[in-house]
Amino acid sequence: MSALTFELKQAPEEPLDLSALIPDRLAGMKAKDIAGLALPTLAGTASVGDYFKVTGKDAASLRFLGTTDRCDRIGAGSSEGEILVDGDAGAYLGAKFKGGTLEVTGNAAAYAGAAMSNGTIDIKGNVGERAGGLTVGEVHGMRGGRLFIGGNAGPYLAERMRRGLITVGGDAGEYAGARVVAGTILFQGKVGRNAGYGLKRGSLIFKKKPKQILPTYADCGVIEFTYLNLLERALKADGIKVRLGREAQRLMGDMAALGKGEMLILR
Amino acid sequence: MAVYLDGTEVEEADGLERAAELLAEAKLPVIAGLMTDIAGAQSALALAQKIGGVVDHAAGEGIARASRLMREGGMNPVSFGELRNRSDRVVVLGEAPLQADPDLLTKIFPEKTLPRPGDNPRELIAIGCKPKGVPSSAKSSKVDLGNQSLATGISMLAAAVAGRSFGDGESALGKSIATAAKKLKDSAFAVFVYSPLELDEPSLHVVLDMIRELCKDTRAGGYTVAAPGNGDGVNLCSVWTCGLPVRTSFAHGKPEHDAWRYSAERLVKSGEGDALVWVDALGGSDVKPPKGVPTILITNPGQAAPRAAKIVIEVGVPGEDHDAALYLPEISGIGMIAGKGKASGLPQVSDILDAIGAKLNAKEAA
Amino acid sequence: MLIRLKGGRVVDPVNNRDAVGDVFIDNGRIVEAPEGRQPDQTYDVSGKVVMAGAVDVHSHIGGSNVTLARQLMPELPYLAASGGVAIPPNPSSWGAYATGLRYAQMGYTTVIEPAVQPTHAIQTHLELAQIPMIDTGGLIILGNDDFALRQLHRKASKNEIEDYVAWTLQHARGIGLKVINAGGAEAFKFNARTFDLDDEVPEYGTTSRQIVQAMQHAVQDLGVPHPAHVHCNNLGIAGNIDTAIATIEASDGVPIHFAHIQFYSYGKEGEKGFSSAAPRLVEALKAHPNVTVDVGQPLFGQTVTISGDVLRQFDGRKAASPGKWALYQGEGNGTGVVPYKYKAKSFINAVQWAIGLEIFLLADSYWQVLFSTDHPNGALFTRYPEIFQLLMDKDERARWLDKLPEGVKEATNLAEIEREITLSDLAVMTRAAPAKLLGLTDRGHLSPGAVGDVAVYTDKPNKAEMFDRASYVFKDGKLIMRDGDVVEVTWGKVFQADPGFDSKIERRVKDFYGESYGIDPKVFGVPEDIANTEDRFQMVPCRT
Amino acid sequence: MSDIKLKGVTIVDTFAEAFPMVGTRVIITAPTAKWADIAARTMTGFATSVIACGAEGGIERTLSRSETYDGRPGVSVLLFTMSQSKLQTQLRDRVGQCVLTCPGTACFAGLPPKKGLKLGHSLRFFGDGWQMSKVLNGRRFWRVPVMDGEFVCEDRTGYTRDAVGGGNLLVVAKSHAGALAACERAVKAMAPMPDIITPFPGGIVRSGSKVGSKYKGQMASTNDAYCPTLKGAVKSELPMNAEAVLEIVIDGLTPEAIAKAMGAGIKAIVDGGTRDGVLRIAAGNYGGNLGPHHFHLKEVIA
Repeated sequence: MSALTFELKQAPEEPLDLSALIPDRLAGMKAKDIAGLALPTLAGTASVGDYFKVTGKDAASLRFLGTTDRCDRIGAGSSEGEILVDGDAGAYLGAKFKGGTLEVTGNAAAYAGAAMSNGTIDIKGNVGERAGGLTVGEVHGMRGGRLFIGGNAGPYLAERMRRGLITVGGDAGEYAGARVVAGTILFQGKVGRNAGYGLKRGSLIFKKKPKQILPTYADCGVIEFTYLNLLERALKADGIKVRLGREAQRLMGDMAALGKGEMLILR
Repeated sequence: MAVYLDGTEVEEADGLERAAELLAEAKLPVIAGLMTDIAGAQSALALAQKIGGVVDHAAGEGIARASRLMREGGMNPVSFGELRNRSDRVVVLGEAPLQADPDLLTKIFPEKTLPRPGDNPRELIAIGCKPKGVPSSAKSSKVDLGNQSLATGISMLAAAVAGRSFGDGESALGKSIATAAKKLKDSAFAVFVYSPLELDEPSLHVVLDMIRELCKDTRAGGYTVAAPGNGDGVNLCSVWTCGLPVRTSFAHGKPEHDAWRYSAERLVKSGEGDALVWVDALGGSDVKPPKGVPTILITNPGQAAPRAAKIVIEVGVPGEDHDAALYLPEISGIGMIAGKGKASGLPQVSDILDAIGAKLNAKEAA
Repeated sequence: MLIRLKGGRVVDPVNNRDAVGDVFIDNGRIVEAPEGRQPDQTYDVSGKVVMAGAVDVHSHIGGSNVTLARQLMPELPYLAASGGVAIPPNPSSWGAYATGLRYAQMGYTTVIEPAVQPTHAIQTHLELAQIPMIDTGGLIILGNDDFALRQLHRKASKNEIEDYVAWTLQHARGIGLKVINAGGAEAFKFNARTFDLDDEVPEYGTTSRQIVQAMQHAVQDLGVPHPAHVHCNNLGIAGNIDTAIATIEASDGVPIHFAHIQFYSYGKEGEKGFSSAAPRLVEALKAHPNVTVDVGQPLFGQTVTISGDVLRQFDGRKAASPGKWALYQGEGNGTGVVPYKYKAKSFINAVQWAIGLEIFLLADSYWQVLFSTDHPNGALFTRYPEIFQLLMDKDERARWLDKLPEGVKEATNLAEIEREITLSDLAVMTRAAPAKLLGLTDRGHLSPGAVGDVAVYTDKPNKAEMFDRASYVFKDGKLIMRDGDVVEVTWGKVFQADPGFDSKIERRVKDFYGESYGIDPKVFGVPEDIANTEDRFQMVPCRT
Repeated sequence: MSDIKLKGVTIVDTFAEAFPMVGTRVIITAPTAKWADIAARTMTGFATSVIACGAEGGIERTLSRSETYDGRPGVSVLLFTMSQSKLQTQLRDRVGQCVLTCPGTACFAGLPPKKGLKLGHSLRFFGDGWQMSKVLNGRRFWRVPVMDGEFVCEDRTGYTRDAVGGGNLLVVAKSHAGALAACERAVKAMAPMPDIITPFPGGIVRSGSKVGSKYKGQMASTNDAYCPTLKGAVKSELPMNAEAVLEIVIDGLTPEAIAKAMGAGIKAIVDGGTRDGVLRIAAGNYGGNLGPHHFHLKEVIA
């Protein structure tokens, strides 16, 4: 069956809420009926057909073509199937994502993967602020799954993350990994100020040594970690090839919070 | 009063009519600034509900941080009265508290207090600020952060209070922090004084953790410097009216809060918001409305040029030109300030917003 | 306009009425059947039950305490919805507006906010003014404030204490006085973690017993209709029935009201050291007719607890669910807000649930035992109909009891109680008794001259359904709700008691606030025009 | 009865009677193959019979770097007991005392870990609060700080209730040396086979037993029917020229694995022909009344 495809007809002026267009909800529906579905905009309601040409059948495999940063909440709350976004995505991409895969060829705006709990989100480009962080009303940020960011990440990446894995191919903004409760973040590029601020548990792994390391981290020296082998192999299984090596400098912190987390600065 | 349309003075009714049209045409009107009294806030919320708009405040960023903190972890707020009468160690974090009220220290450390716990002399611990004129009723010590930011200073203090060793523990700053931490641990009632507008959000959480560490055995709490422009009053009003803080949209009927999405500044900059009502009525603020969309500016006479916005409407100053309910830091709650002169003849913010609402009603009916 | 409610079952225990008949409303008041006048409107209410609008004597509906809880837990309506009824009309909001509509939907027309902090009374009244449909009133908290404690410490005259109470009532515009863990909240400021009836407040030397008695007598001697409304020490602690009974005995025959008494009816029998002491409480009530109580019934589900008992709430933080809490440390009592989820699987919660029902069902007189959940502390007010069903349907209780943890039947007496309360009983505990206790003589019944607040329910075997949405609700003679939908939005009045005082007290209070807080008390005095409407405040006459 | 003869060796028409057991597998890795082996041997020492060892265990095989989860040399270990709770206790104690303690090792699930036995889940507490949990591709690992760095241990490992204990061969030979040589060949042939272990010393046991005893409280006693020294005195199963009998006991995760191993063992013995003086290959059973698994020798060589 061909993928159920949503091709954007014209660039929307106001943000569109595409959270209804997920495999869970569209299973068994005809393209014609889907085009008639209500599509909430920032302040009103349009129909899916107003903005998208809908073709194909297979709701377990969604495609969005030509989307822009006004296309919000793509894949939000989705729990199954695969979604491919050929274009950019707006805010709350894959927020509260519960399972399946979501891939974006372009960039995503704020709150990408926020409060996701399972599945894999793979964004080839950059993401805005608070990716993998909290959404409004949540007590925790990302709670599981994998969030792969090919490009740069905005500030407050992974704020109060509780479980799961995030990788950043490029650079990350300030307060990356702030208040993380648990989970793992791999930074391949640079990070902004106050990375790991208020970290309770969890691992921040840096390919490049951060320019600033918070004074409330305790240096534990360079050690060999079997764990790095495991991580490297797990990433490889997900198509992310990165050499982590065996040794890393370990700093424990943030002593301002619980102090049971770590920074691993790879050698 | 005067009402200006495109810089030209017009009849009040015409101005309001045009304002109503402007809002009626807008997809997502934003009612913000909201430097006004509770009556003004109530009218703003009612108008937002009517037109499906967004409410925000000029101090919305700090309010949003404090709201998120409260929602995620809670808070141990201390009233000004308790701070003034019962605290022994008062930690002022950053420069904002003393900038907001130059007499703050005099108010915190009066000659005489109500009975308070413990035997410690009262003491100011200044971190990241340079207090002047500390009253003789209090001792005073200072932590000079040097190259470190306020955020890192706060985290070092929290680490020291929790008794966890860390990298810079042995530096001069580390030792100075350790001394301050010891005083806090030996306190009977420690209070942290700070502004949510100045502290980064993660720092607010660290301060809360520190309070909770301390209050296991003794008392501790936070005193947040009131948001400027009656921000706390307006925010409280939003919370009790619709259950949610400012940065709430009524566009889809039910209130929806999103501290990022419904920031007035972001909405205007992104073009998502397409009309702005900016209320700046408490005697003029440094915070100016974000630019880029048709704006109805409600402000006091002399505060803005007639051309400062599409429509400029002059109103009285709440608590000066008329009685007003405002958030009063002294009671950490909403109080009444009586107007001084009744002769200004200027309308209140609520009058204007209600009148615009009434025009919209009339339009609907027509 | 003359309205006739025709052919309904009229349940009006004040007039010993429980029979099919008519009720007439004219010009906003109940009237006798008029002779020779055709009604302007007639509602055929045959098959339905006609009662006076309900009166709630204790429900935290507005003010800085409630709004602090809203700030901590804006998600409450969502979380509560899974365990019961979300707050209509808008499940995303627990703001003032939604509160008024839901109360009216259930046929409530008068609700008392029981915890007004004197320095934050303006906020309370601003909030109450945003609640549509119902009449309201506030109980003003005293007894942990430094002015009163100072008075007691220096053994001020009875008159001076009375003057201060009267000044506070007028200044904050309250219908009565509330005392919360007398002295305990102040002791907490000196780092006490427990406080009993005869413990002394640090620095002030006075005891909880002395504070309660002083306030109780002041209210009585001032002639305020509503007696001192007391939240005792040791709330929620196993074995605290002793505290409750000691406090009841200390009341000395003078009228007193104890709030949410369920939370004080705990024995410590049994394996788990937690058991029902409801029978002991009920016995004590029989022996002390000067005492009234409201129950504070809990229901299983998500809620948030709000209390001026900061000492207790601080301890309760450990049970916070979700795990967040707020403790406002302010003048007088301050406030503690702790989210809480009552779980049917929890032995303690199940016993609490049973104790509340036992108190209702063992009660001798519903003029003495009034309905409440201590909203939101025991359960959200939106869920009252579920409790009515439990009281009126023993099979429903049995169904629940069977689901509860082992040992609950042994630790309580509920399983042995067959009683099903009648509509008249319900009308007393939810209408007649609270109105009388508040001194609101014109409501809670359907006598000629009473206010035209009437609720009409469609009689159904499932009482939860019956009381969830009244078929008709009249407020001051106007139809405001029909089948749960708004017909007209109205704005009610606020009741206030103003017994008067010697103006010398104003000077003393002003000096105190000036010296201790650097403010003039007039900034927190509630002005008459606070709601921008005329006649917002209605005086409840005091005994002279 | 119709015994058959292969290359001069009699295959008795009988069956090995075996019992259900609960079994698990863990993978132990280390910086070198040597230390993985040391850890595995230590962990499976004193694990010949559940009668007094608590568990039966052994090394299943060694694993190359490419076969392990962390890319280090490893050893796969099987452990069997009669119940899941006993297996849990044995696993915890043996990994805790013999692997956690061994330099450089890590320990991983050898069966899908969902709802399995606690491994790191219990051992993490050794970390005294400093341990960290990591979830990778749905599997949870614990990193426990120890003096040589970190002990990495998977949260749980799977187990099977389909495991079988007590598959066996009885090798009757003219000489002790011959019996031993034949059994060694059989054990060697079984060693690379998956899913099984031979838990006794070197895979071979000399004290085959019968159920019951003349002594009160003794549950098993020597298998007098196979003791060459008692041939004339009891109802013996041995021909007069038999001088020694040795047994190979096999535990496996599945009955099929045991059958295959027995077949391979018989083949290895038979391939030696009469060189070692093997007279016959039999198997231990209790008349078929006690164990549900019956491995007929004729069938396992088919």
